[in-house]
Amino acid sequence: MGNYLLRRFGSMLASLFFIVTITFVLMQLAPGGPFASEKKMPPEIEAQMNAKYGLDDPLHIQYFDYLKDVAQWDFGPSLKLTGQSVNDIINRSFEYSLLLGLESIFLALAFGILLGVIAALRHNSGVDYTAMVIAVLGISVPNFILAAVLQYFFAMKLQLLPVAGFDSFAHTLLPAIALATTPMAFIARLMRSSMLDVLSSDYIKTAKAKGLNERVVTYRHALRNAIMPVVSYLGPLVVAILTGSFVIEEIFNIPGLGAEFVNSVTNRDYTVIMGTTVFFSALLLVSILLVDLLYTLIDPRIKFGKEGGKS
Amino acid sequence: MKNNEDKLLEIKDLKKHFKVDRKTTLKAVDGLNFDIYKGETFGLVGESGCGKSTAGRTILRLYGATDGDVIFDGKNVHDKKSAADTKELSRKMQMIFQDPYASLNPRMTVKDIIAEGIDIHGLANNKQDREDKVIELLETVGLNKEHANRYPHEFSGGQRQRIGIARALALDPDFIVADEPISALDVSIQAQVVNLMKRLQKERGLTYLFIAHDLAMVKHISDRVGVMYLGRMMELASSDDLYKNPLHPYTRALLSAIPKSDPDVEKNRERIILEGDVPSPTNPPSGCPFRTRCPLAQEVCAEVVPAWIEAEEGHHVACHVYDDRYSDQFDAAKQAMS
Amino acid sequence: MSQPELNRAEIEQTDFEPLVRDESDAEKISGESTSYWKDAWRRFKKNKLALFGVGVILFLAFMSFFGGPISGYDYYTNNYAITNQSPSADHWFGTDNLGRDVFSRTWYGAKISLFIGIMAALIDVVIGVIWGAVAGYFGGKVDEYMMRIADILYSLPYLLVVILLMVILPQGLWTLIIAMTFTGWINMARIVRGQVMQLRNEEYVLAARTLGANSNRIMFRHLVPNTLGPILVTLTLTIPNAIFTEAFLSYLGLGVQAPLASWGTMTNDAIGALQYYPYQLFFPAFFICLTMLAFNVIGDGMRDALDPKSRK
Amino acid sequence: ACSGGDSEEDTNNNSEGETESNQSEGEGEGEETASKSEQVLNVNIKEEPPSLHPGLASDTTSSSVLDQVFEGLTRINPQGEAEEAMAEDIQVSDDQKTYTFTIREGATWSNGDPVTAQDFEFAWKWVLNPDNAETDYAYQLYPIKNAEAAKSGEASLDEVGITAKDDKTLVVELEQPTPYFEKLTAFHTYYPVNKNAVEGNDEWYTDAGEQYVTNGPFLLDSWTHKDKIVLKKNPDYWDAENVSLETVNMFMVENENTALNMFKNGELDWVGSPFDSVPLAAMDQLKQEDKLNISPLAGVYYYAFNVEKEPFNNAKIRRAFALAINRQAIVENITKGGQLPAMALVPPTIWEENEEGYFEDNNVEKAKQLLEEGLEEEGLSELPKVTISYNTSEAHAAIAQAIQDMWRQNLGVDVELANEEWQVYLDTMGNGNFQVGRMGWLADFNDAINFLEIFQSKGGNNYTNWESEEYASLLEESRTITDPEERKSVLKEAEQIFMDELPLAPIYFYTNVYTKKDYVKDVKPSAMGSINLKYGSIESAE
Amino acid sequence: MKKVLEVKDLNVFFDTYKAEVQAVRGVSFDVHEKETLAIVGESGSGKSVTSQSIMKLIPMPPGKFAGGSIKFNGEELLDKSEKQMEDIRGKEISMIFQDPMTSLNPTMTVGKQIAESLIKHQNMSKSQARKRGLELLELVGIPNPDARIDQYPHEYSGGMRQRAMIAIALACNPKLLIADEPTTALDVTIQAQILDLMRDLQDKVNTSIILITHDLGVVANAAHRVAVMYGGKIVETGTVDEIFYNPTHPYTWGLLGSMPDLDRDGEEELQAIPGTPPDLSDPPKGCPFAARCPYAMKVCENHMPDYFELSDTQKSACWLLDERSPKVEPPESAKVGGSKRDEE
Ligand SMILES: Nc1ncnc2c1ncn2[C@@H]1O[C@H](COP(=O)(O)OP(=O)(O)OP(=O)(O)O)[C@@H](O)[C@H]1O
Ligand SMILES: Nc1ncnc2c1ncn2[C@@H]1O[C@H](COP(=O)(O)OP(=O)(O)OP(=O)(O)O)[C@@H](O)[C@H]1O
Ligand SMILES: [Mg+2]
Ligand SMILES: [Mg+2]
Repeated sequence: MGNYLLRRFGSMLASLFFIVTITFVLMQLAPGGPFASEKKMPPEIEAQMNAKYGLDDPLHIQYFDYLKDVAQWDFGPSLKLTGQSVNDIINRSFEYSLLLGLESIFLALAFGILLGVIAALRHNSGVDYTAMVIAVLGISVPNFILAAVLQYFFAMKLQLLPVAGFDSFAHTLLPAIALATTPMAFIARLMRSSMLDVLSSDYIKTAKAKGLNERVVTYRHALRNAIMPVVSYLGPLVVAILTGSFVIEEIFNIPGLGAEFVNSVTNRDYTVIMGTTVFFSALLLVSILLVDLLYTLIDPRIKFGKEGGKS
Repeated sequence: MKNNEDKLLEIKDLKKHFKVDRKTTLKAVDGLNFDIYKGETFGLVGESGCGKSTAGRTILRLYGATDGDVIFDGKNVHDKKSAADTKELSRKMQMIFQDPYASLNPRMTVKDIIAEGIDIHGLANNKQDREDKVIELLETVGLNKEHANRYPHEFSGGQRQRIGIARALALDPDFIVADEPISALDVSIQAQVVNLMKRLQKERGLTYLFIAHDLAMVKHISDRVGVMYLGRMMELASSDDLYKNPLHPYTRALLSAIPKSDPDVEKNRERIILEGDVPSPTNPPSGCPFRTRCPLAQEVCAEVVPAWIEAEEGHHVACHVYDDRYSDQFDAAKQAMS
Repeated sequence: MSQPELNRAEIEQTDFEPLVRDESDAEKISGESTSYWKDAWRRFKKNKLALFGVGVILFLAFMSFFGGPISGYDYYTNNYAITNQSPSADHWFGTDNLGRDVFSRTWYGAKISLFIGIMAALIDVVIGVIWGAVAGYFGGKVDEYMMRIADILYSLPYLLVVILLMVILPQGLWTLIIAMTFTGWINMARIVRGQVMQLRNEEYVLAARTLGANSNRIMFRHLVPNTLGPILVTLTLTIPNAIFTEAFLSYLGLGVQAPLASWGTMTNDAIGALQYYPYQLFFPAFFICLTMLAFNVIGDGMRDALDPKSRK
Repeated sequence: ACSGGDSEEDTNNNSEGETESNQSEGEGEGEETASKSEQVLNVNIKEEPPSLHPGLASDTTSSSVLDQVFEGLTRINPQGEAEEAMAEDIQVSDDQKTYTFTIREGATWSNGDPVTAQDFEFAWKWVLNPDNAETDYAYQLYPIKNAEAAKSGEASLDEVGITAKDDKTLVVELEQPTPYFEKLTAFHTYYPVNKNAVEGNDEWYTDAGEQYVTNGPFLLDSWTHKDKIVLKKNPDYWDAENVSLETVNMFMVENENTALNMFKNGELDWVGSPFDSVPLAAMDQLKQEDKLNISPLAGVYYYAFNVEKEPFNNAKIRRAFALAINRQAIVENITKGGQLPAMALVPPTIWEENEEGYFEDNNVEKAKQLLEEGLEEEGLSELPKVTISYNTSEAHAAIAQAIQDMWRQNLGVDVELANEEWQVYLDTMGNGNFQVGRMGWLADFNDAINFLEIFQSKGGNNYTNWESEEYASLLEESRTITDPEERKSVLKEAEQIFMDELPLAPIYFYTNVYTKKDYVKDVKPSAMGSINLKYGSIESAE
Repeated sequence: MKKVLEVKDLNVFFDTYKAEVQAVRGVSFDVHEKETLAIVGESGSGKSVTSQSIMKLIPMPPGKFAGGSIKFNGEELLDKSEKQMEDIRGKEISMIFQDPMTSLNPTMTVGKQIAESLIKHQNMSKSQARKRGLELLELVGIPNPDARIDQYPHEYSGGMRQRAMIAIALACNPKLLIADEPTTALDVTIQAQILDLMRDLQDKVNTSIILITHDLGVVANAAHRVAVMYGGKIVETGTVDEIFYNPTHPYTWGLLGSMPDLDRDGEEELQAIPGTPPDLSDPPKGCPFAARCPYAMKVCENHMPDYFELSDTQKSACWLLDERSPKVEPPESAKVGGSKRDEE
């Protein structure tokens, strides 16, 4: 297992290296720059700014300098927000994104699984169809619409929850719901179909034959086996929720990292683009690894480092 | 009965080990030696998990051998070969699978299933030819052309197994590995399939490696039978010989456990009870693999791997009891047994 | 027994003559001969909900061609006298901020959204299935590399990628589709890979290998067709994604060009007007949901119809 | 320092308490809060200010904070005039090239230091120092003698015309007479920084705290990045008695709809210019409720023609296209913010008479005729394909679609639209890969030259590629004239040339559009798009 | 002897896309105390459905009871609610499922799976249940139960899994044990062990057993009585001796005839039954076996024969037993052991 982790770690580093490299190339190729604006700067000033951030160095020097910094987890200063370092920006924003993300993932998992399980237990009944309609709506209505609608109804019309901000638990509710709905719907669909498979499997009959009641059968026997596809989805989901939150962050005015990620591209704030990309990639790779570890916790048949393998 | 010139297949010290993880290897097949003659049926029996399927698959090159040779018609199957040679070989050696439900792709028509080999090897000149060949094959296995456009799920288990046989026959092979072709079928259908296999063998001069654990059926169909235990061959003899005069203690236990479809016989049957647990192939016992459960086991069994002895003509066994060097050590045990 | 108690005596003597039978009769398979697809279709037809879904899609497709003309309005002429009007007899879905007929715009937009949704979904399927199948089938190093490539692509800042595509490639439908599929296939690939890894040890795959089938044949004739169920579910989820990605790309300048609108861009544009002219948001959003609902019930129906377990 | 720390904490606690009570109050009373008991103003500055260093800031968000916490030699009063602020007295030499400022007695920094002439010298020269990058707005200082040369490294900083004669006297020499120089000194690039406190600390401006030393009517009390800035009244400000607001909460709400919702819920007192903008969709309703405030802004929104691309190489065709736009319809139905149809380049905030303009809006007959003539001149039988480029935004898109439709209906031309992501668009425009493209210009300082000089030569901010020797020489001439009237007439002449050639079609003059709570008094955005909270107050309920 | 189970005229249908599958059509049988009833028959003849109906484990939908009655200790099971059934399942009636490989939950240790029903039905504490679990594992012959109890099913061999299943089924000393092809996947030595084990338990706790199999050897070894199913019906039933030595139904003949005999020479053909079983979604009007029956008469195609009672214990549903039909002798191949010996 140690070996396996080591190998995975190596491949993570390699992936990160490629991500940094490709992103670097992309940034160089993309038109515009951090200092472009509607009002053009006098050329001498622009030259000084480029010099300050090393943007006038030959590309390979910029690249290697950058690699060196990234290797030390130092992403340099933001080009747009003067005097703020990318590490600062990530550190202060991620807290919000993480909180929002965790709450959303929790909601998505809790309700998605619940909905999926109920739909599967009552296969082809009214409950199943209702669950499907909810899921389909959740999938079809993108989170930015949902966010606007939720904000309008709960904060404006009913005055139940705050419009925006992230100061208390009440503040987190609407954004978390808006963010969670689509994954929740997807999880519900996944859960429903895998639950249907599991419920028709023999060991569920065995469990019933022991005289266990439906609830016990479902939660003790079926759930754990049916949850695998949801777990697989969890890795990318974590990142999708964290990066995909920028619209939500904007609408609910949450100073999170998702918005930084997107805005940095619009601003061509090179160091922030790179910093957030590396950060999110690392997050993705780690969460994929964690998911793989989670597999082994859930299903004892899955072992580390066992390649399915060419036989 | 058969002489050496008729050897179709020579299996020499064949080994197949699976790497389970970095430290453990599972010795599924661990040194098999036997020949199969042209036109015969070689039965392979043994406990579940003893490596029968693995042996069959390794012979067919579905698994790469860890060690040893499989010589088919003078050519070494496991040697590196050109794509064309590989293809040619796969044409000559075919397989019938254990599970008639799992071995047919549920989303292909019977025609396409049977014709797949024909397509791969370009055996048909045109569409019509392909069609004709499929129909001929269907008729050979007792189905008819109406069946060609149907899907596997519309067939009964026996019929499916026959489709699997037709698929194998499409390539006009010399040698077929039948891996438990009847285990999943009920008795009346088992008979259908076995009869068909025997008929085809007569008509086409096929050679079979017949893997099963229904010993009665194995006896019925095989000319010679090999008994495997934990990746090794324990005993090999003509089927009549083996059933009448089993030498290896494991073979004896096995044969004594066969239930007879006769209540009177069953009421009075005595069977040899094997004590102890089946050892794991990842950690096989030293010496003779069967010694942990063998009623005759002596010290030597743990120390020396039994040699492959021809105890009687054409009757080989891997047991120290029949080894002149050690046989005296077993007298007491044999006494106790009888 | 359950049959009406029958009087044995009533049966005539002649009935006890042996039957003369055609030998081949015994091999007859009961039930009519249907091909896999015909059978699937028949089962699909029994699924009322799925049929309804097909009806909805056909209706939407029809309207995407004829809905615009029916309204009698084009999608581009501005009329400042009637901006932001609520639905009325003249303008069934109301008008937008430039006084254009929303009904007509909805249907002109339908074509693009439906086309893009289906197209992107199909391309995602093709790439995702091939990628996933190859990774899953070969496993080991190949899998490791292919999945890491997917991870890397997934990690790149998408916005930046799109901007670059926009600069490098000519403005047009294909650029749009490339941009949409850049990462769209990755989920599909993940799912297909998982399935293929399970299926590759099936006996029919081994059977094909004994016949000398090469990897291509095994992957695409044997494995992929048996992954159809999960592919379908994922596929139906890809469609709304594509519809909204298109809106996002249009926003960046890659998608449809104004004054033509797609459902995605219409929803996008109307989001700010939610509190003032909610119908401008409602109609496109409603049709997106309707489309999704339809595709989902169709997907469910197809999955049930194609599922070997539900056959008998 | 110890007690300072304590009091800081106290004020922090206070501020939280206050905002909370505000909110509950707002909610309790519903939307129509006519008054509020505390002098607390809640505004939205939309985003994290990129830089709260007066020398580095180059954007309106930063300046809307800086303008409250710093103070220059002058300050623009509600009437739009520059009045003495840090300077007590200003003497201008006869050639209008030397200004002598006397720093106000009693002007202090927030750390208690007196504000000195050296602080100004230090701050300005710091900006002009070529070693200090990111000083995008250094060019604001270029009227000063040798400033541009120094920034380019061609002159030493000592040669720059900024001299602190003594602690209280600052002498500034200019390159040329600059009639608007006094107003310029109110601009944030001209703010002083506390030399003693700042020198050697590169990070002094990155956070609120003791090291952030200011001299304005308000203090930077706290700065929660990306979230909120809190300003507190500066008790030591020289004019503190005229500052009514005790606290200003500056929220960073990026989404306009959210901001408006917060406004409606009483969490914000102000939505719109100059901090952020009022959502287009909400304009009608606000107008109906008579809640929309509009004030002029010195800026013009225009469609640049690329005079090097067919068919816009022809002045008549350009004119035809410019005439075929119904500007009134656009400002009434699309922008809705009381913008003025623009038929001139220089906004009426600078030249009042430009409200009339140089041609008639929506003159379709004339346009058709001109188009025909133009085509004939070019020997074209048919107009080549015309594409309008614009960068992605709801308003730009709507205007582009309207103009497209107008050109289609009025001129019968088929126009395509191409929208692009902002930076890509800048690139496209910069490279001249467009036919017609939208652009805008907001004044750096309230003078006509700021608009006219853009087009003095190709390149820079002149995307049209248009050039005219005559025009350029008129502008050069104007720079030497000290008499305002004379200067204006020369500039007018230049504008006339420009409007004859029409390398761009002006669409409208910008306005400040905002909505505010009725209890917010005496806060008004200036024509330069800045705002001065020094004069603001909350009408108290009691 | 006391009747533990009485099944009367049981009908179980399934709704499928194609049509209604009449999987079980009027099945009646009894099981007495301490008795082993073997159900044999073609694949798909309804053996598993019948047995799962007794536990009311048929998934509904698509399955449904279309009439009949199942009385357990005199109580009607079909009227019982799901809640009431929970008290019967595992405690009074338990079941060993057809496929040992898939019938254990792969994500739960074997010990926990055994303990579950003990905790539920015997009100045992966790530690008590574990102790009893160890005993049970020991009892079913799993060596070193201390280590094995905490392992997952995939760490067990096929035979061990099968035995673990049996341990679960026997945990609460059920009155009735249903074993659905408990030994199909196993080789003969393990099969023999398991059959012995079941017999032992029967002796110890008076369990009745329903043993479903298509291995007639197993039937001969373990059963007291046999029911032969075909096409959703029981076509013949009798004591083991009656079925083996005096079979009357042509299908039974066919079954017995298809078995290869160790004592006979391998050269001769096995006696197969040609054809395929009937389609239960459109069951034949008459005898389900008629289409494959070499002795079929016109009446067979049109009328389902009623049972002819041949003895107290043997019943057979075949028109050949009607006096009007031609006399037919069972074929040579269907003669088993004793009778064959007699002839020799
Ligand atoms: N691909 C594989 N990887 C690892 N181990 C394997 C693999 N295939 C088979 N084995 C192991 O090899 C051993 C022999 O398996 P094999 O399938 O050959 O047994 P068998 O004799 O055919 O048994 P059965 O009668 O149950 O079919 C078993 O322990 C099995 O778990
Ligand atoms: N859930 C179901 N849905 C539809 N049909 C079913 C279902 N379960 C069983 N059947 C049908 O009922 C019939 C009887 O099946 P059953 O499983 O009882 O057969 P069996 O006698 O146990 O066969 P085998 O020996 O193969 O186990 C079959 O035709 C089967 O297809
Ligand atoms: Mg095997
Ligand atoms: Mg069964």
